Amino acid sequence: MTRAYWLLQRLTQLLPVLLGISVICFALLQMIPGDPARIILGSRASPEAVAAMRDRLGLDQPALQQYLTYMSKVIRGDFGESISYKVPVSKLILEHAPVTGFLAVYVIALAVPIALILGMLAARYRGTWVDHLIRMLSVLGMTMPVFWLAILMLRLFSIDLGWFPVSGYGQGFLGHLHHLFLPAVSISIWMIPVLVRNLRASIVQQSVADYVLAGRAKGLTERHIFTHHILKNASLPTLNLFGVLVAYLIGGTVIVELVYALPGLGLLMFNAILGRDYPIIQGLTLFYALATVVITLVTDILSGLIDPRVKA
Amino acid sequence: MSEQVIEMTSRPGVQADELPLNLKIGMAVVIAWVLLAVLAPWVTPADPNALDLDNVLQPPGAAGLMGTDQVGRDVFTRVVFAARIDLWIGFAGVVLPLLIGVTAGLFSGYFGGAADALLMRVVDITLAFPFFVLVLAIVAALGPGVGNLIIALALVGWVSYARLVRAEVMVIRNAEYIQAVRTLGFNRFYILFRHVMPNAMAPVIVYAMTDMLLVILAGAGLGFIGLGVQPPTAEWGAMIADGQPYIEEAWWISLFPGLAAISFGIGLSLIGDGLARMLRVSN
Amino acid sequence: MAVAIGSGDALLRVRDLGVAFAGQGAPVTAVNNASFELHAGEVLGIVGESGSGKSVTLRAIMGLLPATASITGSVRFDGQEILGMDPESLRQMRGRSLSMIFQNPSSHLDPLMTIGRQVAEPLLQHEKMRPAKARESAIKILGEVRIDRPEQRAANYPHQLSGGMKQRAMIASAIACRPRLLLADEPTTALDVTVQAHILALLADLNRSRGLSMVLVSHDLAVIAQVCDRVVVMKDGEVVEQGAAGKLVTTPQHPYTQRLIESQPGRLAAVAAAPTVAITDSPLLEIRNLGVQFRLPRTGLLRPKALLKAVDDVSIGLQRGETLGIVGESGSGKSTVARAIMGLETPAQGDVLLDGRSIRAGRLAGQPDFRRRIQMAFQNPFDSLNPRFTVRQTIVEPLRKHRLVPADRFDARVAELMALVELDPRLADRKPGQLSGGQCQRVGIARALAMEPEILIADEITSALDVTIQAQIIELLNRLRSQTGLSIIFISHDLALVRSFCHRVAVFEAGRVVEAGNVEKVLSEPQHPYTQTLIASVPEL
Amino acid sequence: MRISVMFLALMLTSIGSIASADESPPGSRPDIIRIASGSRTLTLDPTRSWNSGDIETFGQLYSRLFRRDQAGNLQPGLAERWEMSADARTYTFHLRDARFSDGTPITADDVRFTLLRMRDDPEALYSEPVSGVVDVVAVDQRTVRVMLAEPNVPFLDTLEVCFLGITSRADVENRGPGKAFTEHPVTSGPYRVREWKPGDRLVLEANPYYWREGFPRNGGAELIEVIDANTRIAMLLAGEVDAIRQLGWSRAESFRAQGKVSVPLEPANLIWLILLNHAQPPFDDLRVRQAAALALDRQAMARVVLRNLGRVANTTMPASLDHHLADFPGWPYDLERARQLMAEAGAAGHEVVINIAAPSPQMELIGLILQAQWADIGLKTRIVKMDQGQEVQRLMDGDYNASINWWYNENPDPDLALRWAVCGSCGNRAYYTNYSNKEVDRLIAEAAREPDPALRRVLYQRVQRISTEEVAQIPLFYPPWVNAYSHAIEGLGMTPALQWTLENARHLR
Repeated sequence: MTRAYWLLQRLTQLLPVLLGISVICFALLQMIPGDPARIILGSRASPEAVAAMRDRLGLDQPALQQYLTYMSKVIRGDFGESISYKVPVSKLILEHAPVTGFLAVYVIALAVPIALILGMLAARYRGTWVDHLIRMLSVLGMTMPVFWLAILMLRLFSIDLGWFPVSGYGQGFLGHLHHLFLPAVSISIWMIPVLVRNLRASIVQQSVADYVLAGRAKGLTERHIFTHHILKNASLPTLNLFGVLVAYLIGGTVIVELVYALPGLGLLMFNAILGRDYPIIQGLTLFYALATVVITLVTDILSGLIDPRVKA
Repeated sequence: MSEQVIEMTSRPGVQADELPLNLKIGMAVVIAWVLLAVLAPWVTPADPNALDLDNVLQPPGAAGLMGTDQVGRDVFTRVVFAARIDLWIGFAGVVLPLLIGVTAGLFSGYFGGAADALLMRVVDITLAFPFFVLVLAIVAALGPGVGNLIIALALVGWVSYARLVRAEVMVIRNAEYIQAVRTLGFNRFYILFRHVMPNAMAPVIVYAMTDMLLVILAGAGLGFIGLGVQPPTAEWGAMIADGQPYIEEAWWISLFPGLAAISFGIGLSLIGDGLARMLRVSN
Repeated sequence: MAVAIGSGDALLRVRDLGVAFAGQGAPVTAVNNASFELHAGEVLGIVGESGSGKSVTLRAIMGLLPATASITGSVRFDGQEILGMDPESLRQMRGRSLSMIFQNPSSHLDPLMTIGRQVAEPLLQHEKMRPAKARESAIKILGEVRIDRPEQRAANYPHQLSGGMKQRAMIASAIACRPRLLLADEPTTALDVTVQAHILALLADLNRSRGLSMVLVSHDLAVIAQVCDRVVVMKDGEVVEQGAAGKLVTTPQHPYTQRLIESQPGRLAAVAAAPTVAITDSPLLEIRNLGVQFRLPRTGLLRPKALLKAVDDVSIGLQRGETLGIVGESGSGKSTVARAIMGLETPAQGDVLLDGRSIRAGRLAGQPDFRRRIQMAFQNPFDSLNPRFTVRQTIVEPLRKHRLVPADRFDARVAELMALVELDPRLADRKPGQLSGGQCQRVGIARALAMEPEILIADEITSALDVTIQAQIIELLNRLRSQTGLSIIFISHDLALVRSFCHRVAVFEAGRVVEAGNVEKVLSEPQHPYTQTLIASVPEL
Repeated sequence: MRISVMFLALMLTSIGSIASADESPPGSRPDIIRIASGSRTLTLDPTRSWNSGDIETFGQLYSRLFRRDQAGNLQPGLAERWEMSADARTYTFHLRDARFSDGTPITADDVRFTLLRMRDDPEALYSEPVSGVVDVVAVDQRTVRVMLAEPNVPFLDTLEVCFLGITSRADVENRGPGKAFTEHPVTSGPYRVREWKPGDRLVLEANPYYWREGFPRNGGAELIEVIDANTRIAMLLAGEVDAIRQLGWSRAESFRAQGKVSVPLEPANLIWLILLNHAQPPFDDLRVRQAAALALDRQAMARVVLRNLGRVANTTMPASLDHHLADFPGWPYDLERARQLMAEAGAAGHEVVINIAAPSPQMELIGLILQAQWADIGLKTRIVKMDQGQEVQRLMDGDYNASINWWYNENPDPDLALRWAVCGSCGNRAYYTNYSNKEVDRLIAEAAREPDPALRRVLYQRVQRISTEEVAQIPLFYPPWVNAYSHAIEGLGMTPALQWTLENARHLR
């Protein structure tokens, strides 16, 4: 009952957030200068063509009415049609989402094990050269602009060594792994340090916890204490951070997608913003928001599974 | 009165005489950049925006410490002058959201109630937007430029501070020393700003260092996709982007601003680390 | 001081134990030349105040000190030298031959692991039991430490258990492998007095039924005296006296032991010096039918938010010049009453009258006069002071904000107040982090006195302090009330302390006053069963 | 530990994927031509877009009545033969036996449908050039007659423009324009759509019903959108694509020198220029416009920005168009005269805002040089970079002082070009500059009706001379297309009208 209720509560909190997002997004778009009809038709279009398009898109209706029309469609699962491509937005999102999704999962698969190992090493050998080395690398990794790194890696691994493809998404699972390797590494290099620092700090914090002393007093081996007690407790804050990072990742791949020519959501959004393709921006924003909320929810449920105190 | 032997305890507190090493190094790097930025006109040999079309793409050496760019401007001069802009973006892009966020978080956390619930929804909503996408959208809406970039960063960034401060305040407001000053009959706002706020700031300051790095990287990222500062302003990200078409023949145009950004970022990271250690905050 | 140790069949023999911690400067000596021994089946008590080295001694015996500690001397367990033993052999001894329990069961149990597993852990580790069997044994042991419904409890997590239960679970985990020696570090300090009585009884029982030898460390001489056969008194890292429990309490040799005994709350002669108070019909402060409720979070969609009646229909009066004791265990509502008087909680019902006039609770801030007349001192000496303020800033603040004295008199007034609470004036520019607990508590009192109140509410102000310092604070309050005629509401869980310091007492249980009246009368002839249990639970010297 | 096992598995699969990918590196299948371009394909409906990415695409999908050969001469396309009436107002076209990609015949009715749709659909962008069409009659299956309101000499050139590719009436009417142009449109050109992933790529396959025997010489093509120029180059160098658009002027020289890829500089109907707003001070004053033109050292600009890949522009019209006024000197770099004119106009100290569409490194460079050189004559400038959407909006609203821009023409005839660039009464206020000269407008109209090429030449050259002297815009230079091609293909190039010669391309064995 309590867990179900807790879940229900979280889900009901979701609705106003999504509604708020749609309102803010809509308002923001109203404020952006630039008439989508003109931008899409280009500078050579006649005023008549622009007017015809505005009329077709309903851009001359009052903002509130536009919003209501839009939302009533959204509720029926219709995110409208892209102004420039004249293709359903949902189709575009579904086409682009797998790339970003695969990339996000790839980054997680690369970053989490490495971050775990480095975080544990740094905490275990705190104050030694191992710790200092990991720390220096972390600082460097966090500081390196993603696009800068991406360009360097492209030159080295794709052109000079020819190990990895420059661009695209590839065919099949292995193809995806191969094509997305460099993009995933570019993001991981930034993400691993964030996780390592957090994990190291929580392990250090947990390893002086009272229950560790109690475990030693019981004669448990250090290894057992570390794996069964410290790591589990230390994983909680890192898990929460991880949720935030994954949410960030979904929207934070714009530059990487740009540099590696990946047809993902970031690129779709980038083009839509520059091209004033309102339906895409709105649809994607709702999609992003939904993804963020779902990820947060999953993180919460996961920490609930680890930590019995969460939903008491 | 034997108990009046002074016991040094291990409670949190700033001990000025034992600054962590990484903090010292970080401060040195950041202060060096601040000095360079302030003294830019006196430490650089040229006008950062002066074109010399007869001396374009000259390699480092005779034509200048870091060579010249595609319109003959001195790269070293521009790297130094760019520090002014990047440091300003980092500073204002953190201070503005910090001020908004801290104020919102203080009131929301301390007074609670409907305003708090509303604020938290606003925070949820803002956080549901991807950071970079939102900044990108706002900059696209307002037009590129340092001022608009800072506005965009403030509009997006304040929520992190609000959440952080709110969480701290919710703990602090139940601390006995807050109860104690309440029983002394002080004005609520006085208590909030004199007692609650100073004690809630440690994690904020530590986060601000990380945030400054994030802000500078975001600014550089926008510069990279061409929506950063207005030309001819020198800015590291924009300089890196400007140098891209010339990477084969004039690597120095992009490399030096890149190194500058990285060195400043390292300085910030080290300060963040050091402060976290000194203030005993886990970031 | 070298103590001659006789017979050779001691289970534990500690000789010339020295522990020093390396720091930035010179190493800090925590234990110096400590020698004592424990025979099989015996319960040895180590008593001392904070910083006396008693806990460090225990950890040295267990080999649990950090690497920064340098240890000298000898610790022999069952004839085997423990100091310098290789870590792996020592680990195998821990939990199996000698075991340890700690002060705070909440933090010493892993919050993410069930009780059953934590009890089973040593069995799995040392006896290589199969998990199912270990679980079974764990449930049995939980039963042995008198946890009811052990099968269900084994599946619970620590946060689902009460403090006493958690301590029992920790004991169960420590004795799972049937060790011969149990080291108990302040095992009851964090617990309510009735729960403490049960735990002490359990330990005594284990000693008897299993022949489990014990070293019990406590700051509370009464607890030690109740359970232990022999007592070691430590101060500043040294053993100052040791001997049979009865003899040591009755005829202490060392001045420190004598002072420790004099400082026991039951022996404080404060009340003797207190002015007598006439009970009148018009008390200075009157609490009428006070009720405070807390809303609990909703637990189900259709369930209403439950209300917790923290204070339920409480009526008491405080006479001018009187010291009213409020006793009760944690959660009894005694602090909530104080907070409601101060306007920190909004009462759901009832009223508080000062001089017959109603203080509309929660609006005290708007009535500076009332505000000044009632002041409060808090439990936690460090937490009740703003860590960023110096002593001077803390005391000046109310003076300045309420314009109690002209600005040019601030320094003088601070000096006066510091002198009043017996604080060294040189401490004025220190921050709480640089003060001891007792000093912080004095600053807190000085801050309250700066308002020149008629009533001081002291909420557990000594419970975090050592007994000798507690005695000093009580002495201070005693002097203040006789000098200034201060009326005091003295909230405490310590019956003996209340008895020695208060005129009247109100006993709280679950938000209600179950019994009230003259302190001697209530405590010597308790009428209510709860009061009786409470009194029976207090260990006596 | 489980985690390390997972990690190991991941490493192994990545190594495996490298190995497996080596067996068939992308781009090695010989019959698919891959092109990376920074321009986007927004729509497959040829009436709906003027965007350069779409222009690159339309020509591959839809055949017109005429086509151009390698030399740029007009050749019969879907129209095998044609006749013009004596009054030059009626054209009769005889269609060849050709089929759409769905196998249905291309009929006179489809031609009629295509032309009238362009003329009448309110959202059709290219309606102005066909606005003179009075009626189109399908005489029979293979004969179509077009009636014009008045003689229009460049009409045949107009019919060759990619926007007037013939589309299937049956299909568009059956499925509706929404579906017909997004899901596998029925095409009449060398290719049909295998898959369109908006925002990513357009995958084309050879149209088996294409009327040109033996074309396309390849099995299909992929037009891939890659915004970042560095990535495009990396893809070409790594062999992932066969050709890239927009190598970037700065890189042409070094890539030509390296020789790893071929970088032919292909002529383009292209001009880079500065638009000045004639409706606002200070550029409402001819003397200021002249001073602004005289103050520019366009040789230096062409050297630094264009890296001397093209010539400095001497008139307001692209040099590759017919009747370009080649011997006209254009505006020299003459600071003295410029200063004098500024003094006469009393315009010194005026602040001028230069609008730039981002991201464009070249425009930024031009802006910087403009700023420096205009400063020499006392024009204070502020560069305002904005995203393309806003830039277009400001331009169309006339809310600007100066804007760095470029345009290109779809065919070599000057008619459309000059209507676009300098005609004040042709709908776009002379490229939104508000330049208006009645005589220029009259000359343009007259030239369109003039059948004698020599006389037309005179008229057009007069237009160029007047508009350049009055500084309708400040022409900067005539750049070529700077594309890069792999040595592994032949036959691929770009026409001056921004059309890939994709049907000729094939991989070398």
